[in-house]
Amino acid sequence: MWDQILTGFGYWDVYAWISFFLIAGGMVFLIRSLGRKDYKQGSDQDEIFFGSNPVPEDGEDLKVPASSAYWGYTQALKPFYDVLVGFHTGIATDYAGWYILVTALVALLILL
Amino acid sequence: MIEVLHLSILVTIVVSGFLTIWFRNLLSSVISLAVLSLFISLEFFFMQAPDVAIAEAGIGAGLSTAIYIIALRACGRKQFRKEGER
Amino acid sequence: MKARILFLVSILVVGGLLWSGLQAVHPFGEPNAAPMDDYFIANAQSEAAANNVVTSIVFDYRGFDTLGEGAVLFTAVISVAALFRKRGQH
Amino acid sequence: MNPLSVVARTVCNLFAWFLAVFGIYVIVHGHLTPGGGFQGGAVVATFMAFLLVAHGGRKMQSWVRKELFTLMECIGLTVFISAGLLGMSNTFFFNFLAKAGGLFGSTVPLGPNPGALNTSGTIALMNLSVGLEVVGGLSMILLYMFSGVHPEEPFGREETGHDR
Amino acid sequence: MTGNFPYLVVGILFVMGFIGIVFEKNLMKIAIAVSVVEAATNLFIITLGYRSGGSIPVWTMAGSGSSRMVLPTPQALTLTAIVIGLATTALMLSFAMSIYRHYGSLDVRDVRRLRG
Amino acid sequence: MSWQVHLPALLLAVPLLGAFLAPLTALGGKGLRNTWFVLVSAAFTVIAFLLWTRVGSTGTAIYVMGGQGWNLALPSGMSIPVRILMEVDAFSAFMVLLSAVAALAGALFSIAFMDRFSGLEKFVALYFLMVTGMFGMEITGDFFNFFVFLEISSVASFGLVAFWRDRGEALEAAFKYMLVSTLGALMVLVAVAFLYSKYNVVNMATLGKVIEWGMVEKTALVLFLTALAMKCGAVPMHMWMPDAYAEAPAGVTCALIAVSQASLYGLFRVTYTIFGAFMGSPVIPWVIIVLGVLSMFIGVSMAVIQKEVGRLIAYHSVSQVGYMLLGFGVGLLALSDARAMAEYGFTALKGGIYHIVNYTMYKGLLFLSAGALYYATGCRNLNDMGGLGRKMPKTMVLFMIAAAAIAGLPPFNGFVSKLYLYESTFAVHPILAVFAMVTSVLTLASFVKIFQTAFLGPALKKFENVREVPGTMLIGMSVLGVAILALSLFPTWSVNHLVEPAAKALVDQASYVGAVFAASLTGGGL
Repeated sequence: MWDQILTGFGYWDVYAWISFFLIAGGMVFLIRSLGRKDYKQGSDQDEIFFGSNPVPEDGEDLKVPASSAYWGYTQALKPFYDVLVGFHTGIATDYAGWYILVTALVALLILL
Repeated sequence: MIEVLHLSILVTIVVSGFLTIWFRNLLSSVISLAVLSLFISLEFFFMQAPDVAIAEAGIGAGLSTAIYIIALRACGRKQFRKEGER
Repeated sequence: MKARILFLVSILVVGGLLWSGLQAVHPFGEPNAAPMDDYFIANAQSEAAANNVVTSIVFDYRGFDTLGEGAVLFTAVISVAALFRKRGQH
Repeated sequence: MNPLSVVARTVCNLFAWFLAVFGIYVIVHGHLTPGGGFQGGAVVATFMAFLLVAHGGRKMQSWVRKELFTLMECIGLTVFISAGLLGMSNTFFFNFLAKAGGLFGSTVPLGPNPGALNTSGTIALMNLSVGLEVVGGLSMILLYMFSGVHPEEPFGREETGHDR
Repeated sequence: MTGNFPYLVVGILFVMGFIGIVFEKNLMKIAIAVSVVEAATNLFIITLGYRSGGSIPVWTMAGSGSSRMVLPTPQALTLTAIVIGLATTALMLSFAMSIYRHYGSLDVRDVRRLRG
Repeated sequence: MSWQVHLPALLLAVPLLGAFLAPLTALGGKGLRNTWFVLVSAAFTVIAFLLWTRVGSTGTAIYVMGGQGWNLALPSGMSIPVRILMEVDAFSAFMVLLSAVAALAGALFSIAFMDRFSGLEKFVALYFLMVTGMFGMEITGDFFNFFVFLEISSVASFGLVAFWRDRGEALEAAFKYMLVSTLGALMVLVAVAFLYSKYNVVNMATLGKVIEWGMVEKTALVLFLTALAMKCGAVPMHMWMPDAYAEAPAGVTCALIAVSQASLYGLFRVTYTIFGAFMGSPVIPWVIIVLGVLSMFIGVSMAVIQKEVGRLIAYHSVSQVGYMLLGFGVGLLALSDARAMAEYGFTALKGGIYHIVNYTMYKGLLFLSAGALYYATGCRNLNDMGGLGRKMPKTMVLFMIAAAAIAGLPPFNGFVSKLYLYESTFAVHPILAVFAMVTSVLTLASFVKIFQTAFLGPALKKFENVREVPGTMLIGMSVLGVAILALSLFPTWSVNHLVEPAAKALVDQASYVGAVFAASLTGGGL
């Protein structure tokens, strides 16, 4: 009945999670139903507020481009990412070189 | 006597292999590769493997050299414009 | 530049690995006991009815490898043909 | 590639036909002498390369069609795998023709002997089919790579399906 | 007299091929270096199967009274490896030709639109 | 006995025959070609399923290629097998089933996806050859045969990666992939030759029986380990992977994932079954664990900053392969110690194997939905996308399922295997579990990024004409989507029937070896 998987330390139960999500969803709807009743779709209540400027026609001017996502994260880890991007040179011979390098390292580890 | 011949074939293999990597000119390099294949096929004859020797002589020295030369012909001249790229 | 020196060193290490492995295999011309190959030599004529032991291995004992080999060649041919196919050729 | 001079063309023709005959010999005698489908096929394909070099690609392409080689290749491989599948009463790739009488079904005496052509069961059949496949395949590689040297169309957007 | 000299040749060919693969800049030259490594592999396998004084493993040509043959399996394996090597070489050269059409160059330092 | 003993041979013969006849279907036009594509794909999936059920019911299946009888492994008077053996134990059968499902989904997806391109009969032939190579790697019991199938699958995948030859990037990716892959395959061949020279045998089971620990074996192990780890994309040998996965057509990438899983299979067949007895020293397990941790962390760090959909998802492949390497490495560490094996090793192994099935399903679905986006919009840069959720709701739902599964959100299946891995690796060293969790968080972050920029946001003018993708593509995606949902809702069933037999078979070296030698005692004949 209860599908449980024991891992030796804890257990996984998918139906507990599903019932949790159902209960949580019910609570969300409950809270939502306590909201204001005078909201109407299509009226100026759901107009986009664009810094009191006129809203552009095309969505292109509204959206946040993907390269702006996690800007702070990449900025904070800039030294790390500089090394990492520099490591992916894109030169075909380097790919083979890294392969041979790892072979040499593993060989040294095993033979010594 | 046969040992000397064997040794000289092995030395030729090493030398032609070295020249294959060493030459800057691609055509010389390809010809060296053909020589390498030819001598490897001779070495196969010495090791009593005529089956493999025929295959190496036909495929290594003959066909793949032809393929290399065809490929060199395609890349020798600047004959394609660069604007067509995406 | 540093990476290239690293690569050169690692190539030499891999060469050393291969060299040490080659030292550990049997000396040239004196293979270990070869039960499988002796079986092929002894039985190629009676089982596969072929005089050429190599061909009997290639097409009978390890015939499936040869099918794979033909498939590799076929794959390469089809790939080259796909690479140089004409426009709109179906 | 342009055709060579008349002298060179004649010499090439002469050698090419020797190569073809030798290749077919190697294929057919694969189970008796060193050689077999792959080696013989490679030699016959070298014959194709000779003709290609001597006469130039354009003339060559007017003589033979690539579809012919595709057909050769597919038929060779299909015969090969079918010869394997026919042995399925025992196992896949069982040599069901060996020592069964009939064509290719003779037995061979043990020890060194000159051998006979009608021995070795499916091996001879597979040699022929592999020879067919290798000739077709290698000639296709040569012809297609040759057609890639001077593509007839200027390079551009060759596929039209990348965006709508 | 030859001793282990064939093994030494195999080792040298391997190292030269690796050096060619890693340090050459021309795609065509890299393909040639891969061919050298392939040749070294084939030579290696055949070398493993040699029995000194052995005869050809073909009964038609073996000569009477010869019971010691060289090992036939490495020859069968090498036959497969040679054809596979030809297939990969042809494909690699075709890629190089097509890359030249697109990039106008065979230098690996130019052929690096995919990086990072 | 019944015809079912021939299943291992049929599994390889059917797609091969499909490939050999595929160029001839050009004569019959588009309908014949598509019918052939679907028919053969369905046929090998059915055969894979039958093989899996048979192995589950009757144990390890042996098939002697070309022998007098299918189980006559040892000819009279010989103590070693001389012919090529196919040996399918529970782990192989599990991998075969998985690869078949992924390949079927990719095939169904490709019909409509590739419809606008030329040369499709060649595409079909190459696809079947790749599938054959992957099946062959998974069920073969012979090292040289393994090399041949490795080459088939590699060469076919080079051709498929470069199939859009009008994109220079695709050719570049194919060349790079080909360079490292050919080198790795050659090293595998050298390793096979080393083992052959010492023992005069290339059969896996026999090698597992007779092998000793010496210089030759060490050399062979190093060459096998790095070549196969490279083929499945471990850092720092992973750079071909984002290139090739992102540039290949999406249906192909779905099957390419299964191909890299086949390499992973080979890696663990070698380390567990052949060299398993010598894993008392912790060097090799720790090498695998370190490779796994590096792959997880570097792969996901690179994924976060990518801008192309395909490349982003491909970097996630690197990190997900790292999870599997981690799980298998921990299992290998505990292999020679019965107590550690019971305590955490087997759990890690189960986690690794469960992650293989989860990964193949959801990563295939992710690549397919990225392909659907490309099909509908014609762009692959995330910066150009936006607001597609309203236009392509079904694709969005399928993408959501896959993204939630890969990020390990409960109640989806991705979390179960990760749970196994966290808890077992914690027992080895806590830092491993910490790395695994950080990777999981970053995975979630990058998929939120794709979801937000591609599907959410304001509707864009340039995408006004975008419509939902055709039905066959949706069917191909739904195959994987349904598989993910089933794995999520019935975790106990999947662990008991899919994962545990495979894990037991992988650990049990004696039964893999014994199957060859025991089967022949019962004599030949049918």
